Amino acid sequence: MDPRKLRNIKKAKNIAFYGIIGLLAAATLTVLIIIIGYILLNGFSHIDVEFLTQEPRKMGKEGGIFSVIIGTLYVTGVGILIATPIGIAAAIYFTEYAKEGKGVILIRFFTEILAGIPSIIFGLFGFAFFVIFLGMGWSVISGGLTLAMMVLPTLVRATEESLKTVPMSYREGSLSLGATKWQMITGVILPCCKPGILTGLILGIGRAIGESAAIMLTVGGSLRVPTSLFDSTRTMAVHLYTLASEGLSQEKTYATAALLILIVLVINGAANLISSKLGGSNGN
Amino acid sequence: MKTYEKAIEKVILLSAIMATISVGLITFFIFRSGLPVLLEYGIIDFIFGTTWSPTNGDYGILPLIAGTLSITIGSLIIGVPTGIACAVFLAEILQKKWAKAFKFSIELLAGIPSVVYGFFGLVVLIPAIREYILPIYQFFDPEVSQTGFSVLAGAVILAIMILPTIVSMSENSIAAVPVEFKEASLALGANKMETIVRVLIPAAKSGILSSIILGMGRAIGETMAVLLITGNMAKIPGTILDPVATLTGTIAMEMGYASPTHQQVLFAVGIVLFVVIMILNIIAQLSVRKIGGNA
Amino acid sequence: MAARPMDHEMDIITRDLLNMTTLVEETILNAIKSLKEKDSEMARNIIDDDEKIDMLEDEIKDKCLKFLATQQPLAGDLRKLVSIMQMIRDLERIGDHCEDIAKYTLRFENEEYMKELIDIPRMADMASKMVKNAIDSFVNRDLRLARRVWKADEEVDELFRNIYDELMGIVDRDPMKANQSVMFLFIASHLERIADYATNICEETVFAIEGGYDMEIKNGN
Amino acid sequence: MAARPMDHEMDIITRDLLNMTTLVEETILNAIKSLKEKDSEMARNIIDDDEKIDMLEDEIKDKCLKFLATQQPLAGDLRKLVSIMQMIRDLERIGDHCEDIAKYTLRFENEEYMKELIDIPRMADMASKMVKNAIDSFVNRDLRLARRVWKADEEVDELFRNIYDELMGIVDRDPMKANQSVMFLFIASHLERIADYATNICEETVFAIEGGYDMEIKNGN
Amino acid sequence: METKFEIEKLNLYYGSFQALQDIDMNIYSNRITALIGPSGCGKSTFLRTLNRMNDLIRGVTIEGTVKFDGEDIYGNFYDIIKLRKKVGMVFQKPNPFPKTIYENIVYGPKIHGEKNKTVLDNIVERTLKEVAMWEEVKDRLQKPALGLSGGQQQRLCIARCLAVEPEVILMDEPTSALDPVATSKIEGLLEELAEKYTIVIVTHNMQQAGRVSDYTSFFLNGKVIETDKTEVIFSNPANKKTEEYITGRFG
Amino acid sequence: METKFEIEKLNLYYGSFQALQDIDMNIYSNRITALIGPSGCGKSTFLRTLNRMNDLIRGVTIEGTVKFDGEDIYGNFYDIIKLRKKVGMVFQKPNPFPKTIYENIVYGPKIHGEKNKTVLDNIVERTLKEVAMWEEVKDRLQKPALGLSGGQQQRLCIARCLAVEPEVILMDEPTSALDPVATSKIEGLLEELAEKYTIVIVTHNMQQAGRVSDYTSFFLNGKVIETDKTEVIFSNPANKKTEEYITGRFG
Repeated sequence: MDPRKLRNIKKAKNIAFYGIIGLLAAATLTVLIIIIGYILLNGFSHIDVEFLTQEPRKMGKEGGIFSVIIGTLYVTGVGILIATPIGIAAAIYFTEYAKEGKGVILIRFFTEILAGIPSIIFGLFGFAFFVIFLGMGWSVISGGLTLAMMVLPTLVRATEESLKTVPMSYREGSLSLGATKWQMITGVILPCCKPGILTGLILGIGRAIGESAAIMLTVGGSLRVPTSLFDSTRTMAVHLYTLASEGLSQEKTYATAALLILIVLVINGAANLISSKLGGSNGN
Repeated sequence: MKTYEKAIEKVILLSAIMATISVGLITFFIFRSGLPVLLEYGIIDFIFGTTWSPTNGDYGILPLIAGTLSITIGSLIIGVPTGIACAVFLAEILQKKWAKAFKFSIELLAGIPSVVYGFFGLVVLIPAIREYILPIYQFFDPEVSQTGFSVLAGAVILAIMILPTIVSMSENSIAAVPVEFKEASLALGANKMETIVRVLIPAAKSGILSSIILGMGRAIGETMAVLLITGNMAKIPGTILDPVATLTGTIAMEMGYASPTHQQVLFAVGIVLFVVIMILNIIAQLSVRKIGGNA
Repeated sequence: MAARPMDHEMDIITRDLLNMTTLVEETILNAIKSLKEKDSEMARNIIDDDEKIDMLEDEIKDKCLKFLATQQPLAGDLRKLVSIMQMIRDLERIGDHCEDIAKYTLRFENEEYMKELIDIPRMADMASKMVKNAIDSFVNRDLRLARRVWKADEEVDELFRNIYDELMGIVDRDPMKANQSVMFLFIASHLERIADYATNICEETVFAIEGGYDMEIKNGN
Repeated sequence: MAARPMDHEMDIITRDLLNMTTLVEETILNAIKSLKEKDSEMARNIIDDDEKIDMLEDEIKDKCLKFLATQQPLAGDLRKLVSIMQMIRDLERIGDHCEDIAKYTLRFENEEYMKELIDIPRMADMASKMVKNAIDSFVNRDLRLARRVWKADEEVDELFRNIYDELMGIVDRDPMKANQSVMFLFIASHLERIADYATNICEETVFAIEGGYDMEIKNGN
Repeated sequence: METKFEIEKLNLYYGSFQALQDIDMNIYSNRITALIGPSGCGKSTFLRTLNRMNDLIRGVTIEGTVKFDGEDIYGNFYDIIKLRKKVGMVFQKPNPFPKTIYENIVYGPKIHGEKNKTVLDNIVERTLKEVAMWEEVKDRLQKPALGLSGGQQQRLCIARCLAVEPEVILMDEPTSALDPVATSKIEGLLEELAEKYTIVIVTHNMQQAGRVSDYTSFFLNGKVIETDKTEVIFSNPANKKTEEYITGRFG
Repeated sequence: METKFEIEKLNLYYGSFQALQDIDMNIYSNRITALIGPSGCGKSTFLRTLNRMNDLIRGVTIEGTVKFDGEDIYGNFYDIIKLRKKVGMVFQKPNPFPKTIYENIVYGPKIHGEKNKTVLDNIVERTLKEVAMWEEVKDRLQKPALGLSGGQQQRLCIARCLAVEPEVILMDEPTSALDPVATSKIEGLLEELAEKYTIVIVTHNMQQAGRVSDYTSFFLNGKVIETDKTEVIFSNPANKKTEEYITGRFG
């Protein structure tokens, strides 16, 4: 082909290529800004001390969301507390102890499957198992256990990923100095993974706070401040859904949405900061 | 020392099995609750029945399946090209520090609870569709639904929701392509575009593919957002402005007031959803393992 | 077994060694020829040409050094190279001896020889043949040939003793011929030493091939 | 500039070289002493001890080869090592010459010398000193000393010519002394050759230090 | 002897750090030039100025001239794509694309507009023969290149580079990731390639420079200390610093 | 000369693949033994049998005996932890833990129960002196080890290994990731270490084996072809295959 013609064709292709990519990227960024900006702008003006400290009245149409905040903390806390040790231990098992046999492949496979199950299924299961079968009713504990199951794969995966980034040579180095396996894990491997595990944990919390479908079916919708693990309560996400779908109060809906976004943004920001600040120190 | 180590190993093994136990329990209880009614009604009638009216004893979920499918496909059509374009833009074109900020923002999108997306769709997208898209559409088809709750709304919102998954996984896998490939291509006299299209994207294809599958899974399983914006009409959609109901949305919405039989039917819907997701997951797992194997 | 880049250079060095050997061999024969035929011009050429041998030695040595420096040969290759460096020094010394012989020739320029030269040319033939065989045995890795060189050295030594006795007899009987006799004696002793160098070269051959000075091979037959 | 593992081995080889030099130097002096004092026992010892020198050469050569094989020296290190391998061969040859001198001594065992030995011991002194200086100039990288050796060689050559003329005169005048004269002549020629070896060693010194045979240094003063 | 590259007063800065300082050097046609020196001496950086691969890095500024066949490659109107076509590069780690062997080799020609299948087939055969690999792989050209051994991968990369018919091949420690046997195969190849191509090779392995190159250039702290025939550098370098480095007395 | 390891009829299989075949070897106290051979010849595998690091890999079966100070380390009641304490290991890539320099060195002693701060301080000083690094780092013991240069990291790893007072140090290509200057520093260290320790080193770099070792063992296809004094292996090997490998005629 005539080299000059070839060059011109290439030039045209280049312009189209970069044009489209730039356009799509810009669109994505714009959507992001609009979503967050719109909700925060509309919501912030309605967030005040009263909103944060008062209990909701008239199904949330008036008053604040104090009991909802407490409920959110409760459910999320229970879920994370249950999931964390199990998740980390499971990840350690996969990376350090599991020998590549059929059983392990299966266990690992099911862990991945668990990650892909939609939240509404967890909700159905939680409803059938914890609420009905175990008779826990709509309660913090039912929701917490369901949440624990949901965030478990996230935790396992995050921990596993960061365990995997620990170079094999650290393990060899440690064992060759006469360390036992558990000494190696606690003394060398886990310290390397702190940022990774922490990031996973925070992301899990974020996911738990934002969850609504599963919570709705397992925790119920009580607007009272829960006093025990077996009380029903309501989380912010569920509250937001209820407000939005029933159109009770635009103001309260925006305020709740803004608060929810804010919390989640802070949490994710923290996770990101941790992984970028500390993640680099693993070296190699 | 030895026994101590052995004990630790056992405890850890138990934790590892927890996920498996969970999946088992989930499967068991969903099927236990939904299977009787499913068998009683007949699987074929259940899946291919075109009328969903649980209060009248009509349990045909084809409209629900059609609803889920239509918004899922719609979201992929919008989300996949955008996501890959963003990934390329981030990994190869944008300066490092800006790319980092951009990626950070994208990850923020991932963290926003789905119910917030639903709310946003409800207060911004639906009115926008009513105001701007509908008049144009009406020009061709005066009979079209006028509420704004629609396949289109669901697809757009879901596209935004799956975008972070696609962007960040694709970006990771493009960035993970060794710089040596890039250098080799440039050293052979290729320009940047040729390098991206012919070397980087093919080298990252397994990662990109699995990001798409994962995004699809998320789109199918999404509940609260679609619940708020698709209109929840159990009808097979004719146009993209028709309202639809999805499998997930139907379960979430009707569970609250369902009679015991109705509940069982919803569990049966859950079974269908569960099976579809499982199949998709398995495909994703296998494809990742197969493609990832030789890289 | 693949050809290595170093093989090419090794071949060049070997070829140079053979060229140098041919030159030295010819020089030995010519030295004696010029002596026998009282060919002063040839003798003078030999003296001039010694420079050539010296330069050849320097050249090969330089190549060897650069080979060592750049190719870093090991085991057999290394021994071969080290041997070559020793051999070329010996060949150069042989050239020096020829030069000395040529210088004697020039002294006789205006003198009649007291007798016909028979044994000395024979010795020269043998010595030059030994040098050639010694190098050939090295190049062709032929230990049998090397052993023949040792055998020949014994003959040369025998011959030298005969010449010595004969010439000293002449000196005793005829003091007038003393001067010439002493000269011939020196020439014979030079040839004897050349033959010794040839055996030294054979030792190098054994070293290069076997990696040590194996006395059994040297003394066996 | 850090000490390298190879420096240690290089030191050992240098020490061995110096030991060998001392031995050779003593052998030269002893050879002439035994000649002068007609000490047959000492002469016989020298002949026996030549084996020792040969063994020393083999030993050092072996060390050099192993050094080349394992350390793969380059540039200055390499040149030094190659030079050492050439030098020890020359030292060994010097030993051979001493052995030859000792053999002559044994022939005189039952004879009176026709004259007192003056020039030959002087020549021996000079030659042995030259050998020592040659090696010292190498070890200490002292080109000035090397130049002195070349100078001395000229003196030795002069001395040899004198001895030659003197002895040939004696042969002419007194044929009875021909036998002894020729012997002394051979001995002197051996010493002259030893001195030549010393200058060869100096050439190696220049090579090792300068990386080439720099003729200016050789000929300059 | 023809001069392929003429480098004059070349200075290169990474931001404010000067990585190359007043480099003057000639690189001769059909010769193998080796660049040696301790880590961070600038030898790789210098190599990458020859096909402007440093343009990939942000914050690099370059002064002086690098003439390729008499033309300054850092001149305003110089076509980088053309330069990179003529000046090929082989990298430290074998980096075949995750494509088939065949696709790897034809990548370059295709980019430069060659579409004719027969021509491409011929290129594949020719280049694989040049790197002495044709017999080994001719029956599996459609197999993934990543299935080859490390040494084969590197030879494939050389073939890929030859496919665009370069005049110069730059090699950045091409054997440092290979075992001795694969290394000696590549080294054996170099001598043959030098008949057609000009080769510049950066190597950590001094012995390798000795074995394969005609000229050697010793870099230290961004400067060229000495350039000479390889045999001279290794047997009798002129500069004391070169001698120190060569004999391991350095540092 | 004392024998530290006596290996008899050692066979090692990865699944059904035989990686080591009838290895018989003695490793002598206070000597440096180098293992050379082409990639995949089994030299690294063999090294790892000496401190049972192969136990990390699944599907490995081992036959024959490996006696350490006369005791079979593959015997039923042999304490691996004790073995690994006595037989230290240094790896191909420097692998200091992402801790401080100080913590890296005391890791081993702490694991084995040493808690006394003074004792630990002394260990740090002693071992850093042994690897000739004390002066370089004594003022920054609390700085992260990963901030050191590659060569320093490797020396730190040697120090870390010395801290548990081993009798043997196994080195698996300890300089292959380092530049020539750092390499020659490590090589210089080896000679001194050999006064106190028995060293076994695997190296790709034949020249390195020549420079540093007392004994060299040539491996090929899982078998030991020849073991002898290093100088003999390099100047006059007995086996034709060794000669071929040494002179680059192999393969």
